[in-house]
Amino acid sequence: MRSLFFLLEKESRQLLRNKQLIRVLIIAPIIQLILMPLAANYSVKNISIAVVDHDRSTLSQRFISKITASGYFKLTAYVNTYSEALAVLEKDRADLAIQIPANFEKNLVRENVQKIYIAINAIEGTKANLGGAYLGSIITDFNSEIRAAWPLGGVVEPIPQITIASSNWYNPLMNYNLYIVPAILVTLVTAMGMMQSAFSIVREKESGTIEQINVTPIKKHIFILGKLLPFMVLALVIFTLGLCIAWLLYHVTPVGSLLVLYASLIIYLFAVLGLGLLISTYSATQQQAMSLSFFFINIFNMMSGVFNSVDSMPQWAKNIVETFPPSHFIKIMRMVVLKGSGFSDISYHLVVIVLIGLVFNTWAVLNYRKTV
Amino acid sequence: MKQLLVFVKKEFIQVFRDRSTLLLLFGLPIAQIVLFGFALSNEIKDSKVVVVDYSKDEVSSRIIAKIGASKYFDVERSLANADQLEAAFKKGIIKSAIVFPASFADDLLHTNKASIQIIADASDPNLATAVTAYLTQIINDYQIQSGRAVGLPLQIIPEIHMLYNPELKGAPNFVPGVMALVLMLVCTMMTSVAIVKEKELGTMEVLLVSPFKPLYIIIAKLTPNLIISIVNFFIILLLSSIFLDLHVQGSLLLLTLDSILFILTSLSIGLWLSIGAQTQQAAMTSSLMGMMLPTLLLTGFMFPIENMPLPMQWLSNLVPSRWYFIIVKQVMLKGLGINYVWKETLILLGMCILLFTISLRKFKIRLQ
Amino acid sequence: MISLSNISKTYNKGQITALKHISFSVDHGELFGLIGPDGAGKTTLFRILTTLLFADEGDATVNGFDVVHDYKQIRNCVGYMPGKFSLYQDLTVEENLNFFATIFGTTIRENYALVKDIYQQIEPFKNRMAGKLSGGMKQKLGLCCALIHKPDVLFLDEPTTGVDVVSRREFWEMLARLKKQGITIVVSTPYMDEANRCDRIALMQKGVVLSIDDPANMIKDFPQKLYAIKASNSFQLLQDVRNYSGVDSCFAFGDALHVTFRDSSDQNMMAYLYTKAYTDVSMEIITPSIEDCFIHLLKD
Amino acid sequence: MKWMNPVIITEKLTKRFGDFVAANELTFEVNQGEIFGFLGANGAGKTTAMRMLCGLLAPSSGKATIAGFDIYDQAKQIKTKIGYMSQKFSLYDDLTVSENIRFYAGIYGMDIKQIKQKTGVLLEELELQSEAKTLVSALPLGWKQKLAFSVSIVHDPSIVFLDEPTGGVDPVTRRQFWDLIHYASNRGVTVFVTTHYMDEAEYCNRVSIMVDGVIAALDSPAQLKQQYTATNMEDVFYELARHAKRKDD
Repeated sequence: MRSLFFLLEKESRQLLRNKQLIRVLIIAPIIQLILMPLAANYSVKNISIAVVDHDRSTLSQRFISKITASGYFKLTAYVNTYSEALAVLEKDRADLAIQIPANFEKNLVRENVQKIYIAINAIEGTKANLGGAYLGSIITDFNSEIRAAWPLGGVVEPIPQITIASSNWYNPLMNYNLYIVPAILVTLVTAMGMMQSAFSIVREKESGTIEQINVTPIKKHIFILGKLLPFMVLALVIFTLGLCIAWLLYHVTPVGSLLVLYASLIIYLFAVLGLGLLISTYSATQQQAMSLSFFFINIFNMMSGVFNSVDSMPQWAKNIVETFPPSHFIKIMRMVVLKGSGFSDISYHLVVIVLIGLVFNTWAVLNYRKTV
Repeated sequence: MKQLLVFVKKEFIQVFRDRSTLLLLFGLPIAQIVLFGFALSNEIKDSKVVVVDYSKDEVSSRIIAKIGASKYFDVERSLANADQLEAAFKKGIIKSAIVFPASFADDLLHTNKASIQIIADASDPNLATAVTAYLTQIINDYQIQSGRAVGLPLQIIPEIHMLYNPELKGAPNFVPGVMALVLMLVCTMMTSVAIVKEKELGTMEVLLVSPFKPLYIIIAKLTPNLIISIVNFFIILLLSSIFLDLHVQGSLLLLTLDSILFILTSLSIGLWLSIGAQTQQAAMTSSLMGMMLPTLLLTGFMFPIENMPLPMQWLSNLVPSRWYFIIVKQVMLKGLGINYVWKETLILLGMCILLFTISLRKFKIRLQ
Repeated sequence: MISLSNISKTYNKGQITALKHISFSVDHGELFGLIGPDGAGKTTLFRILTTLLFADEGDATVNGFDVVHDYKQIRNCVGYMPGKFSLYQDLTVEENLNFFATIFGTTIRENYALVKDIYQQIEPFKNRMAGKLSGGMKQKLGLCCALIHKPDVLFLDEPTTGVDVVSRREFWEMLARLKKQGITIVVSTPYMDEANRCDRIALMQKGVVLSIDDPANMIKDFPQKLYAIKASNSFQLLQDVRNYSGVDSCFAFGDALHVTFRDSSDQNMMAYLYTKAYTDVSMEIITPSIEDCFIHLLKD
Repeated sequence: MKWMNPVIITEKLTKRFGDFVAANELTFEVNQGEIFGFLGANGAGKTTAMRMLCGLLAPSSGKATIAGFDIYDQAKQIKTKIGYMSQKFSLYDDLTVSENIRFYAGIYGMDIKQIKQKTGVLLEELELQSEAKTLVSALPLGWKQKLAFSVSIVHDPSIVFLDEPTGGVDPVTRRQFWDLIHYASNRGVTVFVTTHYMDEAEYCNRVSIMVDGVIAALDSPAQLKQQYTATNMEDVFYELARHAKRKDD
């Protein structure tokens, strides 16, 4: 155990002495944490619309202003023909086009039924779908309004009406930052921890000092542990720093207990750093280590539910994602930070992370032994 | 000229002998296409919803059945009591809940007005918005249908056409983004590393001392990456055509030419990065950190640029992939011609010429 | 062929001095050696002459061309093998040679005669990756690559470092043959025993040229009488000789000690050693080697 | 004689890489306190042999004991008994002189008090007291090599393996380095050293010369010179190695 102490002392000294690296490791996450939430705002609003109003009646005017007043839509083009509207859509100057037919008001009164044509640029599927749903709700609302206001001749039978009261728990103001900031923090800690631990052994291989270590009686797992712990501490520091920024800049404060958060973080880091070390034992050069870890970080970022929902994936993809430590930890983060979930709520995810971590680390130790 | 060919051949041999580079070069684009095409979407599907039905009447059960039948929702289970909701949400499995009050049936029968409560887990605001919107839509549909059954007057019926992507798949939006991301990263990183590697090996010294023109060194270093990137581009097109049913709608020639322009721009950035870097590690880190993030954030394929604060929107104008992304969307997905993308093409051309000239001028014919 | 006047170079904004006021010249067809340990400034000097670095001050010409202004002409007529030159590890021997031949605008066949002796030795491994060659082989391949375009001047930075005695000898024999073909060669080495193979040498240490001359003259100029003292227990002998008050310098050289004395205290040395109970001790005057000269110059 | 106690004993020690026999049936003994020169041409199998003896590489066949421990199943015990200084630097450039000493002493199991005392002694021997807090990267090459040697014997091993310890070092420092080796040998440390400087071979008590994977000669320098009627070791080496078939490994 004493040799572990000296290993740790050496690793921390080397780490702390590399001022440039420390600076990058601290400043880069801060910048990213400041910039990412600004850009990564995926809330669907500001859907731009083009309107073709063939009717030009008071009713059609009221309809259009009802739409723009909703807050979701902004009118960017008011054109005369449907084909002009389509051209606007093609140029990406509008996301959807609404065509109000001629004699809209007259037909509605005469026939009691009138259609409105809506064309949506569906390249961004979600935006299109939500835009359609919003528009649908607005039209239903508008419909009830005119029905209530209209002097209805003869029809006295009351219409049953169901009103919907919706409430948003855990994030009533629908603040997107509350959702994205914890996940970004996870990706930053992951990328940093994995890359640095992937470099650690390779660097000793390249400088030749690994031979010196191999002729000493030091045990393999102690050596690996000595490499792992300093990065764990560093990751903890960065994480804490990130939490402070999240609190100061985005007013994201964990609802749940910090104890749960940090305990999970340590377990998570154990798994991620293990993967880094595994990459390290398979690489002969820093370039290889970099390529491999970049490959994994990239896949992790895409699939772990940072920006895209894991729930919407097909089953096979869900099965793959189940083996990614970051996806579990992102869930834990969001649960603890936003909902105040406790150990019992997150126990499943913790167990999975521990299992994955054990696999990675055992593999790394075994493989390190083999390559010597 | 023969010198140049031999140099280019050597670069190819080296690329194909390094497995980890190959993985990054070809594995990443393929993995990305597969992921984006098949795995990733923001579409809500089978979202777990919990029902608390205090009323248990005919209308409530009909609404519940309608919700369960929709592709968006899975009615997970019914809770007898709303107090249990909190615990269920905390486990993170259910995303929304519908509460029918005990008086629901009575109110509807006697006052013709009743209220339903929808509770959404807004820790994911987008999901919450979407879930609420879809639930509302289903309930509204139910009302319209029952209204039509009784001959409701003054009905406005929206008729919605989804253009370009009628099945609302995620792929059409992601493929152009992936193309921009992959081409950008591969080009910049591979180029910056390739040049710095020669510096580290000491071979750059010999190349510089040789009568071989520095311009040729640059061209020789860029050519393999250019060709590999073009191959990558076609692989992505092929994959998305075969697996994602996403075909090039517009002119393939125009798309290819614009892609080559974008690749050249990215290569120039790589060249530029390699000039400052002394070690491969520095070159890789700067191309990853410096390129990855802006490309991901400011291209517009993951996050809509119009939602960003103004300074970020201005900044996004400087990112080449932003313009390329627009071009691909217009030409590949909408099938538009040059008259719709000439502006973007010109911007890319300008960036390319500027960056290449800068790197060419800065490329050192000496060691310091 | 090559001339330097007052060349100085510092790194890190003057913090580290690499070269201090170096001036010398090398004649056409000469085999010139830069002899000195790591850190003497040999590599920096090579880089200035091969137009890769600018000197802070001073002028230099190679083949009549200025190293700053006429760098293109110089690059056309020199061959260079850097110290840490490691070829392309992931290319085979043949691919490496072919590549460098083409880069220099020639083919292996065209100048095969020049590299034939060397290339024949590595030819059996021509399909092996350069990264898998041993030190001696790498050096030979490196030399082939530097020679393939038949340069007027050849710069070799520590070509024999880490190479065994046999390969080193072969290497120097090759250089001698190249010299006969009229190629001017500047070579650096940390091995002092290789100095004798050069026409003229410059002894360097910490950026300063200690002495420039042909090896024989340098030895002739050794100012003191040099003695070799031998005994079977040489380590004990070293201690005892060093303790003798009249000794000016004493260093182990192979199986003997090389000793110089102050004044004429050499007279009493043998008597002193007998008192130390050496039975097989011998002492004789010898001709110094370049290494003796170098040690002597370092002392001043 | 101080050499009657063999600390390295090998018998038909062999290493194969596929069809290639890198080291073929090496049989020799090295005695305690001896300075043993291990010479050979590039590619003769020196490095392979040395790696086997240090426990870095498992032999294919044959027997060997190092400091009384079996090379196959007592590798751990062997590692506490040997020191090693490799051709590439074994010191950490980004640690100071005393931090390097502290680290290596520490992982060999010394306690803080011992380390402090040992560091003091070492720095004094090397006359590096004023440089204790200097980063190793800032030291001149010669000093680094001397420090690396001292660090490799900081835990008082019975054998120290030196792989080309003096490459590129100036002649005066090279001799100071050999002084250190002699001191260590006088204290009873066995020194197993490879070098390309043939004058250094003369400083060894005995020298072995490997050619094509086998030991072609093994004796004291004086005997070898006599046997090959050569005036110096360089000629002996040349005579033995120039007909080597294996110019490469």
